Amino acid sequence: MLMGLFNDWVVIMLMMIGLYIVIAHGNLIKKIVGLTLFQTSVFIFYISIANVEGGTAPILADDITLYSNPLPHVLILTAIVVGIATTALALSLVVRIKEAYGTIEEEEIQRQDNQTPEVKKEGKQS
Amino acid sequence: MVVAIAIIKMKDLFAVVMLTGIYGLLSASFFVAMDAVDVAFTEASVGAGISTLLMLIVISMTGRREKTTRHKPFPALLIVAITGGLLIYGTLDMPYFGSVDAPSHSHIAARYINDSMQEVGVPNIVTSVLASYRAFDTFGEVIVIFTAGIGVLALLSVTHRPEDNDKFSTINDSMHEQHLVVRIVAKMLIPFILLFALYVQFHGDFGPGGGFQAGVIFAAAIILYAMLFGLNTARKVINQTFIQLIAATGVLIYASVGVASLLSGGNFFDYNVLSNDPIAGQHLGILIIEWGVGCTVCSVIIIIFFNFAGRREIQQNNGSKYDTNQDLQ
Amino acid sequence: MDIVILVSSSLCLFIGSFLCVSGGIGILRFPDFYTRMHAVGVTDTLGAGMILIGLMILSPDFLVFTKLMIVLLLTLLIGPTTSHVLAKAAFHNGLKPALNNKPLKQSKTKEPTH
Amino acid sequence: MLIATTLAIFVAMILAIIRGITGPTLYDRILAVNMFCTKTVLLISLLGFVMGRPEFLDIAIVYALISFISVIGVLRYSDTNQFKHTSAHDELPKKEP
Repeated sequence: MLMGLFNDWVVIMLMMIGLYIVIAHGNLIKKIVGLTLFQTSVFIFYISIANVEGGTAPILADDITLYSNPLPHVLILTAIVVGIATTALALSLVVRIKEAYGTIEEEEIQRQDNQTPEVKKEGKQS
Repeated sequence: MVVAIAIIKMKDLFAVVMLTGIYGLLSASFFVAMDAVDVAFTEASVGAGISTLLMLIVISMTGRREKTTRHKPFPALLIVAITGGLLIYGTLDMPYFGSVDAPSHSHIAARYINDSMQEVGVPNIVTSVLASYRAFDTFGEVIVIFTAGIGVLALLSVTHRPEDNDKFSTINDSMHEQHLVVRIVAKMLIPFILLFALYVQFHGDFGPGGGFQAGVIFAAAIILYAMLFGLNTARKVINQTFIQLIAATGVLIYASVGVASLLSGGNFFDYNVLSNDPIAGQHLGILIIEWGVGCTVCSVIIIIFFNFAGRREIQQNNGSKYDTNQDLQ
Repeated sequence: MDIVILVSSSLCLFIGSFLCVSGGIGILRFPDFYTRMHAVGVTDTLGAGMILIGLMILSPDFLVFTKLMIVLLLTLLIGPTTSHVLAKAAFHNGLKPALNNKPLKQSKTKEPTH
Repeated sequence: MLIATTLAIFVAMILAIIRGITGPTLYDRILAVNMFCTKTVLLISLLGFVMGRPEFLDIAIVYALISFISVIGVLRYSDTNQFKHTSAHDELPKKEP
């Protein structure tokens, strides 16, 4: 019982840590790190679903009959590369925000937005 | 998993990024222990290397210190606790870890494992599922990556002024006088890395590997070159427009395989009709598709890196307007 | 013959793991950056080499042997290089080694600009 | 013996993580990451032997390469840091509350 669900619980813990970072921290880069944590916890969840007791890697060989489930592997494989691409996009947005506002703290950006009536485009997208 | 908790506490972003690197390595070893060889391969090259690098570049542009947040963390903690509790309640119904008869193993995976050798003829099941059974999905992913590359290009692309070139190169020269040992070692390593990337690309049918991983490794080699020999030297070797062309070509190669199979009478991405022998057709289709994926991933990552690094150099050359702001605060 | 292979590989693995653990203790216990780097740089290279040689002796076929050889060569090439670069960068940015007559805090004090 | 070596590497990894978290200077952290990379390479090669699938060795090669690239990258982008003049190298831990 305890060992059987231990993996899921660790995943949930990681996921909640990521969520907490995203909610409670004002720094945009920190938020992106939190998102990455969240993402990785989902990866770990999928991979631990795919694991089969006593199975081996899903590369066919003659004398092995029990393999792990290859389908989650495929999904996560592509998700990782897509994840890095979207993270890069988010980071480039952060760079533009820094150039437009001079800061990457959420509160200061909002304060500047309230002071100046014209809303900058980069701020909106974040 | 302690690393994750430490990440919250750290105010210094640099330390956070280093810990992210460790975390990436750790999760990759977890993937190896869970038999997910291909995933570990990708995570190795992406999570530990490239993403850490990109975050570092951004941090060197934006500043390292995180301000203390003033609002109370209790509402956030409450929300997180409630969500976590609900999720843990949900896991009580989950099948136990590693059990053979879990629902996820009983649906379609058995067919992939048992029949893919006859239908596709590729020992690595992950590759056959990725490139043949679910080729349409993968096509979507490739387009997402391509779009992200375009987005980065639109947000960060720098108009390259020729008169700045000399200034850049002198800076680079003076900086790299000191790094003689690294440069020599890198000169020995880079051809090997490129060769290894090609090996991964073509060996993906039989072992772990494939287009995604090979693209990332290839791009990593070029990033290493750009870091050690200066961005402009690397730009001379690999032209920016050329790279953009390659990225588009990769997607086009992928799509054209689908169209070719459509034209020769099969379904979209049905490789059986590409050749007289279905197995040979599958091999051909997977090979070409992996090429397309590799081209796109590699060039998109190079584009991302070049734009980030180029933007950073411009910022440094323009004087430290933002830095002084940062220091005053 | 089998017993010779087993014993020799076990010996290599044992030496390697001992070195790894001692390197880990070293990185934790030594007072300042340079001594830590010494501990890690030396034990990592030698320990990794020993473990890989031990695995090589065990390796079943030629392909595995070659791959292990590549890993070994890379480790031997990369480990010292990174140590060198790290030490150089740390020294250039003004991180002073803690000398024995000074307290530990000395290594963390602020450096003037340069 | 393989299992024992794996355990020893685990211990070394944990020690490296502790140094990476507590490490007073930036370079200590980089050093910890570097050591962690080496240990991961060894761990993966060992796991390949323990599980009897030598395919894992490819991943070990990738790790060895990537560790080099990431360490060089870290140094490249922290060396010429714009915050150098505000003593970027010294990060006295800002008293945790």
